[in-house]
Amino acid sequence: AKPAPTPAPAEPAAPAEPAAPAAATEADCAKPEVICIGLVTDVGEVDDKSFNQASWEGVVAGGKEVDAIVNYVETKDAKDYVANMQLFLDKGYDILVTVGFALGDATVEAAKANPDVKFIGVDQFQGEVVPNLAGLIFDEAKSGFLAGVLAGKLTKTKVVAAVLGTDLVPPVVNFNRGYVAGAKWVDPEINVISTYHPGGMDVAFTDPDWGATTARQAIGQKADVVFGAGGKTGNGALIEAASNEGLYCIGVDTDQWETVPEAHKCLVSSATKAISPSIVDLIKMAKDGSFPGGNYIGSSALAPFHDFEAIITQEIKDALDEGLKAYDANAITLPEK
Amino acid sequence: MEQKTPSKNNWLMTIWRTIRVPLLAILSALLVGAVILLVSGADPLKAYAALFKGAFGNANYLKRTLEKTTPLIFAGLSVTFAFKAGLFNIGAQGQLLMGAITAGFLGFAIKGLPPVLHIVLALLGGCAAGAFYGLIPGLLRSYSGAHEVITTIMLNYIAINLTDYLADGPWKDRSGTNVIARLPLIEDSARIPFFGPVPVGFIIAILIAFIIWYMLERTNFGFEINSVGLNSHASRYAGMKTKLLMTSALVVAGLLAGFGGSVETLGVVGRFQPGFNAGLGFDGITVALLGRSNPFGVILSSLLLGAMKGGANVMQFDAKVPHEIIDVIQSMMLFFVTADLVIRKLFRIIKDTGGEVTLTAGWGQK
Amino acid sequence: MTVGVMNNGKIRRRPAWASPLIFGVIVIAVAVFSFMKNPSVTEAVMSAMIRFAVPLMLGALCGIYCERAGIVNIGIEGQMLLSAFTAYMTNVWTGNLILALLAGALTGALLGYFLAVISIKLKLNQIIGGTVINILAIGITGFFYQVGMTTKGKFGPIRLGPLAKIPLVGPVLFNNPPITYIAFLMVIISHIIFFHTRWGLRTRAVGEHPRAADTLGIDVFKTRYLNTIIGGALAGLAGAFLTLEGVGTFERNMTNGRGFIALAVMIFGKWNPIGSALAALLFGLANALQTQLQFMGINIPHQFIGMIPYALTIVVVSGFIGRSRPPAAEGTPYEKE
Amino acid sequence: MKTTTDTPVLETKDITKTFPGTLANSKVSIRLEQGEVLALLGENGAGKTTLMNIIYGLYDQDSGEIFLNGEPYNIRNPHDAIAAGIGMVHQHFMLVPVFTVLENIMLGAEVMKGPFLNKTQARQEILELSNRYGLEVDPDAVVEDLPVGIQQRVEILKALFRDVKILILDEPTAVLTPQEIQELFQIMRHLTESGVSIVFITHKLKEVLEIADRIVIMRRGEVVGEANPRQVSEHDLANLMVGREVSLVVDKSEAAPKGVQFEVKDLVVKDPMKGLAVNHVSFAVRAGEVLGIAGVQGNGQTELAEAMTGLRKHEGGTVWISGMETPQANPRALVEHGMAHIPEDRHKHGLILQYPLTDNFVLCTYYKEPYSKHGVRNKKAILTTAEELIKRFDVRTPSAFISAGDLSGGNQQKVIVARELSRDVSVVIANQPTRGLDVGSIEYIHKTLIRLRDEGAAVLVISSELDEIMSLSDRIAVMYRGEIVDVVDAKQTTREELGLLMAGSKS
Ligand SMILES: Nc1ncnc2c1ncn2[C@@H]1O[C@H](COP(=O)(O)OP(=O)(O)OP(=O)(O)O)[C@@H](O)[C@H]1O
Ligand SMILES: Nc1ncnc2c1ncn2[C@@H]1O[C@H](COP(=O)(O)OP(=O)(O)OP(=O)(O)O)[C@@H](O)[C@H]1O
Ligand SMILES: [Mg+2]
Ligand SMILES: [Mg+2]
Repeated sequence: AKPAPTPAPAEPAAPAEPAAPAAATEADCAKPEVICIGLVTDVGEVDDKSFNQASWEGVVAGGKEVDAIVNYVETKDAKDYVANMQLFLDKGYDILVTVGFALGDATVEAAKANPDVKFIGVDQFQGEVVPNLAGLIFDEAKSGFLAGVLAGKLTKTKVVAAVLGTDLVPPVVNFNRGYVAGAKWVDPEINVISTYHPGGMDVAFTDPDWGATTARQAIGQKADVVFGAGGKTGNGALIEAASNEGLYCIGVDTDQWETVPEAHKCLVSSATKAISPSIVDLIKMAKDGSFPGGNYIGSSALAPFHDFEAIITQEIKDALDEGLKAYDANAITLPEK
Repeated sequence: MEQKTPSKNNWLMTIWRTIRVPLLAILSALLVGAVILLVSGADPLKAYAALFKGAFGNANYLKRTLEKTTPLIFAGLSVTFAFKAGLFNIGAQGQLLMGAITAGFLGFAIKGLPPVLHIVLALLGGCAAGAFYGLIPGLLRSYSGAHEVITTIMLNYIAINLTDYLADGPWKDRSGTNVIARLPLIEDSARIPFFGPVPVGFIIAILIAFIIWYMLERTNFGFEINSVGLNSHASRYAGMKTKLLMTSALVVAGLLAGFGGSVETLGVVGRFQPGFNAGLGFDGITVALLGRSNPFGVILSSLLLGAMKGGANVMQFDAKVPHEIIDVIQSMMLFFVTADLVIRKLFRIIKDTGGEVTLTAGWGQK
Repeated sequence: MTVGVMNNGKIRRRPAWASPLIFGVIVIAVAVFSFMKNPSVTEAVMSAMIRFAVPLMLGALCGIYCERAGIVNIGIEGQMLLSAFTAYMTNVWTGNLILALLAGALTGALLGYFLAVISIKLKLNQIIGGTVINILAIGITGFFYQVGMTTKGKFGPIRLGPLAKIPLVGPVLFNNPPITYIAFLMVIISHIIFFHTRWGLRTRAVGEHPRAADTLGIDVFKTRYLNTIIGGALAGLAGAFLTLEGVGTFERNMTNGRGFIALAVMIFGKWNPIGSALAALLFGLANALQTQLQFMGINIPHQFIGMIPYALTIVVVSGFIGRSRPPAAEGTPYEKE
Repeated sequence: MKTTTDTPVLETKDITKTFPGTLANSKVSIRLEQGEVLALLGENGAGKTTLMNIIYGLYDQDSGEIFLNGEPYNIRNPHDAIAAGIGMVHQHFMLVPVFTVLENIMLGAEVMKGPFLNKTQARQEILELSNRYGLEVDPDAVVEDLPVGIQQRVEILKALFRDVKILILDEPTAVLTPQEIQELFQIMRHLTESGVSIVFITHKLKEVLEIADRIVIMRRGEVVGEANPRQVSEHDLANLMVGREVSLVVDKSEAAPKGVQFEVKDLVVKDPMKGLAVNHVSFAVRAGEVLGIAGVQGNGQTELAEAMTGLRKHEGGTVWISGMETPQANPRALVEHGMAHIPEDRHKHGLILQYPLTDNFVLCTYYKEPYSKHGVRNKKAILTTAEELIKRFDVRTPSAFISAGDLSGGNQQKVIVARELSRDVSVVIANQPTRGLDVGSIEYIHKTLIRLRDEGAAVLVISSELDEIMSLSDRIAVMYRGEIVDVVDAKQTTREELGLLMAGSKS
């Protein structure tokens, strides 16, 4: 049911393609000429249509570029982060990607203990520079802001909604702060109604029914753009919006046109952070020796408009450009939460 | 209630008699798992070898297995103790969280204590928090009649919210490097150490299991708890304070779960972090049932579950088997271990006389 | 023959649905009031209440069928999850929503049969039986679920002609997708079955005092089997609701504890269909309200708002409904010598 | 009323049934003729109920056959039995406590109107039945709210509601008043006249002689004899049953009462359904005397007993033991004050059925030395006591580790009596102490109560059994509608006087 942990084409969740480069196997990872890249997920599955999956896709694509053997371990219990990294380290892997802020401490420690191995920590802000550890972080508020501007431009009712995962982790909060700021930047009169999932970490991202019902509740009070930002919970909100006529919805993290086809009817764009491409870049840098320690800021932007290209008028595009300029010029103040 | 078998012949034989059915059950569950693995195209032998290696293969693996076993024992004991009083404690999860966060708070907030004292203090705090969290449904059950199944489920959700709030609010780690909701690391003086590869927390858990067994089997308090669980009217007739007993059963249950949470924080995680204790309370129910509401049974079943949890990632890594299969095997184990009848039929073992176990029948006592 | 007997023992008993009904009346009063002030918000909250309530209602009904016949079912969660999965898969393969609905109900029924065999034939502990179902469902769905499958759609609302035009009530009650109607219908039908038909009388007798029922020639085993299977089918509908009506797609673990809440709802409603339906609605309302409070930007940590439904339930259960008494023979296998 | 035909309506041949550790029926053969009342006598645990349960399809026999009207008939379950026209009133009520009388009666024989229950018509039919037989009940009362006597009526109505050809009555009279018993006999005669055959089980020999056409006696699972009620005496029957000489009268010396040892002052118990269940009751029992409380079931005896023994809160009044006021609703304190209590409902209050006998024997004293020390139980001491009590009170059990629930009802009662009366007690409250017991056991319990009296205890016996009250008591208080209407001297009163008092007509 999972993408095979061997080199695979960069399509999402495609089945295994056993052709390993140069007939090298995992047993050869300890050899210097064989590059092996391992990925440790945060609690959850590698095909979660969210950051675990995006990271894995980056690893697969990057592995292809540098001719590497790739493999993953899914974390089932948050207490296994270290143990799961150790699985790769014992085998002599060269590059380790760990996904999620929660793995931050464990990754720093492992990086310090294994200076020869390159570590990429997705969503992990680095307080100090460890040369062989790149913390891949994003300015979520930026793409959130653009999503807000887009929503503000599209809304006719002056009510836009956000259905969010938990506020226990910063990325989700930052997306929302940007979103609120963006909509208000277009028109301060716009009412942004946003909700975080009330459950804990273990359910906040995996509750599509809550997401759908909450989106519906927002739509019922005239919201006509729904920003779904919270893993599968957010996806539920997108799909709910898609089942109504004349509504727009905005996805998150990756271009959700690819991951949530059920939402095509409303999905104008997604507030993305470029996890996969950044990982590919970092992998390439690791290979050619230019690996950057410390924080590495990946790009965050709006995804393509796909079928909605026609609706996005030049005026809206101009507004997006202008907003981006204002944002980059630090002219935008973000709300607290 | 333990059943007496007067004949004290060969104790080896006796041990074999008691464990052969569970052993065969585990075997059957593994067989079913093997079939599923085969069907899905994986090599069951390789998978199981990896599972075993991941659970016991080296000191590190063993250590992790024991770490995973420890909270299960506590949660299992918690559920068991309430069962004995005829109460179904679905609230172990919440009690565990309350214990974990309290111990985590005491672990970082108090500075400069000598190690043993700090550990004891943090443990006591965690136990008290868990006990308090058991007291609420206990009092509600005894004095307002609110059913403990509802109140403990609700209290679980409240505990999640409350600990999330604390971890993201007043008690959040505000150091520059931290961005997420969690408490600061506990002081070194509050860390529960290891005894070789064996976590001291595990040793404590075994000790507590023994104490609970002794309490239930040998003390008046245990007798009263059992009596209330079986017939509260007769217990009242016999002069027992049934409401107080039901309340204290949930308090003890809460204390045990809180203890488990504290040991987890102080011995394994090192801080309180939302999501790190997910599902332990429900595993406690599984463990209690699998261990047939007997404290020693709870130890064994926790070890079994702990080993499966411990070995799962190696199995996934080495044998390329999705770890969901572990859930399937686990449920089959639960099924076969309790389905004596099936096993006995399958392997043609005649029923031992006696040895009937009392588990809870329904939503606690009527 | 009545010498000296003081009373033939008639005491006023409050019906099981009485206290939830009081709440119902209060809720309606508040709803009407707020409707006059803010129609669209009130409508949205009420609709969300119903949506939250439907799976709980069906799950609780499942519990009632099983437990009224003397079988404890804590496997509702697992029944819902697996049924949600099969309903979804059927929808993916056939694109036929009706077939998918049937597949969901059938899966639930099969798991009900499984629970019945465990508890009636094998005489195992029923709580274990339920736990087996719960874990098994997580394992199987996780194992077989594949990302990337899409469905052609989900059930949309059916307007019930002129009824749907009544202000507030119309859009909330008479403009819903089919499973919602089925749920409400099943509540009423079940109430009639339990309290006005032969089958119901016998079922209740079997759950209270199987030996007494047996002495009157009632087939205890058959009664238990059938009720557990019917209950399972209802849990299956609850699961199908999630994938065919609520969200439209499947995610691992998407039940997120709704099966357990359904149990609480069942106990709250004192094992009575109408009482439980009202309890489910109360629960749904609390959920919708906590979302609404966040929408309104109430400035308190949302965790406290998130606690509201649960705290409210505790208050209600301990203060108002008093002791709920389960069917006396529940959980104990029936044995003939 | 025997109308002899060649073939008996019911016949069992060599029925054998064993339970783990017990041979409950051993090659039992009985015959039941058309229209007769066959009485089945036997001490507790003799196997009467087991045999009836086999006939009714509740148990499967290990071997042996059943014939109906001469034809072998395979009864696999009660459904078959009902189909064959067999009805049974069970020793332990087979009523659904939370159902109404109406629901209980129609269950399994529902009156329908289309797919729905027709409660109106069923109510009509039940009212007709109850008028015809004088079995007055409120069809809409919930059974668990009813006193046991009325529950028994419901059981009988249940049987009458389905037309039966063979009626099994397993100890139906244990909870009935003398008047109710007479009315039951009336019904039985009525039924036999219309051709119904009845198996009647009881421990009361008077009743057997009065109603039976034939008597079959069982002992330890076997049929040991048959008797003609017109040719035997109570005494003969008792001896046949128990297999030894039993004395049916309590032989007791003159009471030598001393000071007041137990006193109830102005006790008031409210009941949500009855109002004042106990209405300002006061009385005193002296050391060395037996005070009997007579009364028809349901006149507040249960509430009085529960309040006196701490099982229930009372709304007013006080209870004194040896001149000391006792605290409310605190059974433990009463035990400490020297009270022994034989409760009315042995399954609810008296025993923890899942516990072995050992634990049941120390249920009220487990916390005392030598059974426990510093809160730790001493299982050896408990076992020693249990084995001693089993011997002393002749409890029929294979071992002290058997669960109480596996004993026959009579033996369960003995366990309670042994536990309560083996303590050092100054006050004994015995509520229906011999209900359902065989004559041998009754003799033993009566003797023990008198012995305790003679040793200086204040003994209070509550019983709806007039014979028991009259033969045990030194003084008799009669309860009616929550009040004590009179206290009479046992030696001077008559059954008739008591009967009138119990019926509420003050002399
Ligand atoms: N279900 C059972 N399991 C085990 N033993 C049983 C069971 N039912 C009856 N017995 C045993 O079988 C024997 C006969 O019991 P039975 O109930 O038939 O006696 P009885 O003649 O009806 O006695 P009583 O006068 O007390 O009602 C007793 O020793 C009893 O303990
Ligand atoms: N399945 C069982 N397992 C163990 N003991 C049982 C079982 N069924 C009944 N008993 C016990 O065996 C005894 C005989 O049961 P039964 O139903 O025949 O009652 P009885 O003997 O007629 O009633 P009484 O209590 O007056 O003797 C009872 O005391 C009952 O508690
Ligand atoms: Mg009997
Ligand atoms: Mg008996």
